[in-house]
Amino acid sequence: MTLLTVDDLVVEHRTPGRPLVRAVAGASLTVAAGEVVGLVGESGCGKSTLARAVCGLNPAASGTITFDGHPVTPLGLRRRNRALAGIQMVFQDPYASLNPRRRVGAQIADGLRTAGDTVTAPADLLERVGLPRDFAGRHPHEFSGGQRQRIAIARALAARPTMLIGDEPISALDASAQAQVARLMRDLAVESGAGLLFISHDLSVVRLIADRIAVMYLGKIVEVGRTAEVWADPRHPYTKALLGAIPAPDGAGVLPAELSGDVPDPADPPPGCRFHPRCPVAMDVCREREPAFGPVACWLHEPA
Amino acid sequence: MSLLAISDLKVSIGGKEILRGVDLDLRAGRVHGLAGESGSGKTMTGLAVLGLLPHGARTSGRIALGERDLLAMPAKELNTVRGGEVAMVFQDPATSLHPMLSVGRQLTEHMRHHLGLDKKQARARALELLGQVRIPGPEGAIDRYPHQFSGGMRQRIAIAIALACSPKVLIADEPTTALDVTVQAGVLRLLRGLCDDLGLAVLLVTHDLGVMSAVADEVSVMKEGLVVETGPRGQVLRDPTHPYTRALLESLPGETS
Amino acid sequence: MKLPQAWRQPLAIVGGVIALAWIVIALAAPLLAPHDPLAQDLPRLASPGPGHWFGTDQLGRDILSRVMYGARLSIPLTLLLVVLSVLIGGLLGACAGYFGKWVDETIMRFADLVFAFPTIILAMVVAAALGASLTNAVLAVLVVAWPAYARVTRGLVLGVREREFVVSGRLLGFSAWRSLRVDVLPNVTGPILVLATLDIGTALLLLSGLSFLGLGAKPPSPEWGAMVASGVEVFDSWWVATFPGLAILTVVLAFNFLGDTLRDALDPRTARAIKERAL
Amino acid sequence: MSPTSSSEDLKGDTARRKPGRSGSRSPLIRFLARRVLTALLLAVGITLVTFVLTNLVPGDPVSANLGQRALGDPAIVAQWRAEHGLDKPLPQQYLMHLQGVVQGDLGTSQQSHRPVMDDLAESVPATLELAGAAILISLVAGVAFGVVAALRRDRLSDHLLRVLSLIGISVPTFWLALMAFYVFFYRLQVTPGSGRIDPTMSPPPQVTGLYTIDSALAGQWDVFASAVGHLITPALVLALYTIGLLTRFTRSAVLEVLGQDYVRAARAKGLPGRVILFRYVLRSALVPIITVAGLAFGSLLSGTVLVEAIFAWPGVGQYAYKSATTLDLPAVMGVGLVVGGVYLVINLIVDVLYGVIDPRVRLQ
Repeated sequence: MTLLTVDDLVVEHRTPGRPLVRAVAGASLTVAAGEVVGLVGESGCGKSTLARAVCGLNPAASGTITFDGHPVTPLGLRRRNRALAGIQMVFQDPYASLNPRRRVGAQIADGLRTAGDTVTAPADLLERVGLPRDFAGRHPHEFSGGQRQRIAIARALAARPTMLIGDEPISALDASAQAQVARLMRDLAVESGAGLLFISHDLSVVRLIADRIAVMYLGKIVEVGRTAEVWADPRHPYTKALLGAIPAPDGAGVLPAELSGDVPDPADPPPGCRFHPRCPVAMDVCREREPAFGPVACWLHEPA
Repeated sequence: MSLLAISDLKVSIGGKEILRGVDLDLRAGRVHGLAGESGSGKTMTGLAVLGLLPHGARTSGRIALGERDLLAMPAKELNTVRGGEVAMVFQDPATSLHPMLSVGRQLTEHMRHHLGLDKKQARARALELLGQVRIPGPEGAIDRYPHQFSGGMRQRIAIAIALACSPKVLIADEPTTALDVTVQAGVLRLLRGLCDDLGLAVLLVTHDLGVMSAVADEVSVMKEGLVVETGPRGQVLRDPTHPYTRALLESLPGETS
Repeated sequence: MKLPQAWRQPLAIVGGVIALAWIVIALAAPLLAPHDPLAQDLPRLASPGPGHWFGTDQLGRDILSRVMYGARLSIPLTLLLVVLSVLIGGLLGACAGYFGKWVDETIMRFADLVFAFPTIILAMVVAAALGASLTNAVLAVLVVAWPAYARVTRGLVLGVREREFVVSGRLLGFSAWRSLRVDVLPNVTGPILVLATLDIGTALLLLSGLSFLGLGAKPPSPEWGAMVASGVEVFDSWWVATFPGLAILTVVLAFNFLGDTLRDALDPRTARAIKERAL
Repeated sequence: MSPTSSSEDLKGDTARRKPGRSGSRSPLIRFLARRVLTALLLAVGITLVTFVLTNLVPGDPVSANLGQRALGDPAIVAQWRAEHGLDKPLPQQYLMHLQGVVQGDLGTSQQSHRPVMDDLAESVPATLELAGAAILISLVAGVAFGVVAALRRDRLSDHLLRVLSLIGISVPTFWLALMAFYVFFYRLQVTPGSGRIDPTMSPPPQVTGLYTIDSALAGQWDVFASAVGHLITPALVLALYTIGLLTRFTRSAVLEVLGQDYVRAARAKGLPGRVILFRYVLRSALVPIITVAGLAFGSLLSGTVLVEAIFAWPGVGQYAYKSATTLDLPAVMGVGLVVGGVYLVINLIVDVLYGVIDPRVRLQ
């Protein structure tokens, strides 16, 4: 069952005195209940903006976001629409994700209150994320980055979300903690039957936990597919480049493939396919027309 | 031939032992990788070589550059080694270049100081260096400011600055951590190429074992201020002897998991 | 913030002791003062000596007693002034920062305008228009003092508002007020209290400055600024102006010692934000 | 909560700027144009505030200006009000005032019965000379002390400078002025008395209105010496607060820059300490220092009111004081406009200096 539908979403950033930036320039994506979707791409590609838009933190300039049959409306000053409380997010910076002045237990209890849960204790949730129960009485500064991120996950989970979003939740952690925390998020989400949209720039971790992968480049989703398929047979040239650039820790001494050029200015994207200036197989059509189709937005894979 | 030999290096800051006896040996034309998690002391090792440790750090041991011990060297002499014979590239090119000075200025001033070049010669050498690190259009780039370049280009500029006085040893502290993977690949290739072409001895500090595997010839793994394992890349990454190295490799989301 | 450690700094101790001493003097002035501060029964313009250690003024009043009684006026009024500025400025700044948009525009443009005038000139106009009295001087200083707090609070709130725990609270269904109360305000109070401590000195300088200009306390009240002003007329009797001035100096210094040490205990970025905006 | 871009996207916005495109169409001019426009808007706001302040607060200029007997006579009062335009509705009064301002007419002072413009033309240069000298002294001394304190962090000289600078910001200016006058003029007689020059001399031919500069231009060196002699004590008294302020601030700004990556990178290049300090550290620290110096100029202007009173310096401070205490509305509004204008000019200078120092501002 499709839980979250993002349809042709456009999100724009306005900064006075600067050109308008289309951070998300027409992206479509679905997440089903119990499904884990990995959204990958490099910095500045708009993946975080898309995640924030799904939570109502960035308004859509056009396009729609639907959650469980309800349109996602921007979160203003009013209390958040109850129907949207099923979407919860885990953020990137473990040092900013908890209120330094409140005890951990009280912060987890916020989530329980959202779910109307009067039975579960905050300590139960700490246990579920693999932390000792007595952490509930402590303040955030007593914990390491990995522990804080687990607590942040517990807080989000306490609200019984049906859609969990992780916005680069592991990128600030040590390598050894990254895979653990990512797996924990996946397990907890799937266990509770929720969907998980996991945003990361680290493909090797996403590969570990995602059922499907969406690859984003300069505001567009360029390829979507089953994780194993995308990994084994990437079809978009950008996906190929991205996968080829990951150095494997195999001790073989193979230098990763280089992708020429830089990501263009999102305020002034190139005409035609956004990837064509860096694409090793660009054709004439790529310079003129944007490939507005999926699951692989590339003229080489134009649907019949 | 060993260019830089670190032996029994100990560093403590405020009574806390950061390094507890580190031994490393850098050779010309080889990339020596230094791996470990945050807090293991790998960055401190790199900083210690150039005497850039934080205020109040106490050191003991020996860092031999040829016959000379960098730790025992008077400040003035050490200053001629810094940027001259031993150069450094830092983690984040967004913060390690001065935002208000032009690229040309940052490229030339230490050349003029160390090599005694005049303005014109230094500029010519700077243009050559920018070409060497493959900055497109060096003539235009030299008068621009760091914020006008992308992250990858900035790191290339930082590398050019490090190479300016033809150092023998290059210390690269997480040089690609702040970069995107597709950009990282280019910088790694550049580093490897420079090492081979110029016969540099490179100390590559990184937490990323993938990066390590791609460019390092030898690998040392650090844990809590000690080197726990050193060996050729293939051996350390494929057949580690120390349990900590094994644990590090196993925690990665690789084929085996 | 590591307050306990900050309090152990020598400067903080010196500042704390002086401030405490003045508070004791203010409270116990009737017991401590050797003379009635208003009584004109001593020789006029007597230089400091036994019986009148700080000398007497041109009306034959004991300056030591007047300086002591002056603490009863200046210190509570200054504290009240700072508390009011913190409340008014802090609340307006917090609203501007949290609610943004037109609320922010209105409040901050207004603050900008107040900032465009040198404080004492604006305070002078206000005090003159309201009529010279100590209460009106307090009101006048209040008019010029609140924008500093509004700016600092707004800046701090803006910084905290985007922090991830605040956003995640809102995603959990916190109302704007609950979010402001639970997540935002507790995380900005530390720096604001430090600013307030630093500002006690500035407020006292302004307040006594207005009295010095004749726009505050009326004679015969023993206000320090007014006492310095009366010393101008007889400035060869140096003691008339010197001692009340020293009183102002020591009180201001005490709170600046305290505030400066406390600020060092904050993280550098917050500390700078405070410093820049608190002028 | 208003929408904001995530840090990731902001980075993309600035970092991926295409080379070359930012150099087109002289950004500095556009930057200045924007600043001037904002300044003009603020200027209108300032006239409005002075006007509202002087009109809406209780306190009647009529009673402040007419004698007790005249007040009893309604005809005289009405005539006086009509004469000064006070019988018109407030918005109209404001528009009249604004129209006058644009034409350079600030009305007639009710005290001196001269055009406010003429009064100001005499007093403004005097204050600018005093405040300008003070800010120069403060900048030189404050920055130097601050740098020394930062470089000798936690050593004796640092602690000493800290205590001294805190004393500097704690001394009541009016009291210090009085003490300086008493000690140096009255007791020791090492400084000249009040005023801008010796009463026996006549002012130099007016060019800038600043006696020091005008006398130097005219080659009247005796007048120059007298002007400098008269200037030095009040300027130092006025500067003490700002010196303390700038010392504290420079110290923390320099310490912050010293911790930056690019300073460490500069040290790794083996540059001499002097080059690192002046080229790498001070350049960055200067940006916040200039901000504070600009703000400090405002507090200097406040201080002039008090210092001018003691040293009988015929400046705006004295004029403001006289007109405020007598509720001389046109004069008060004139003063408000002038100080507001000075504030705007200072802001503009600060902004331009940002652009000069920091290419990121210039090339934005």
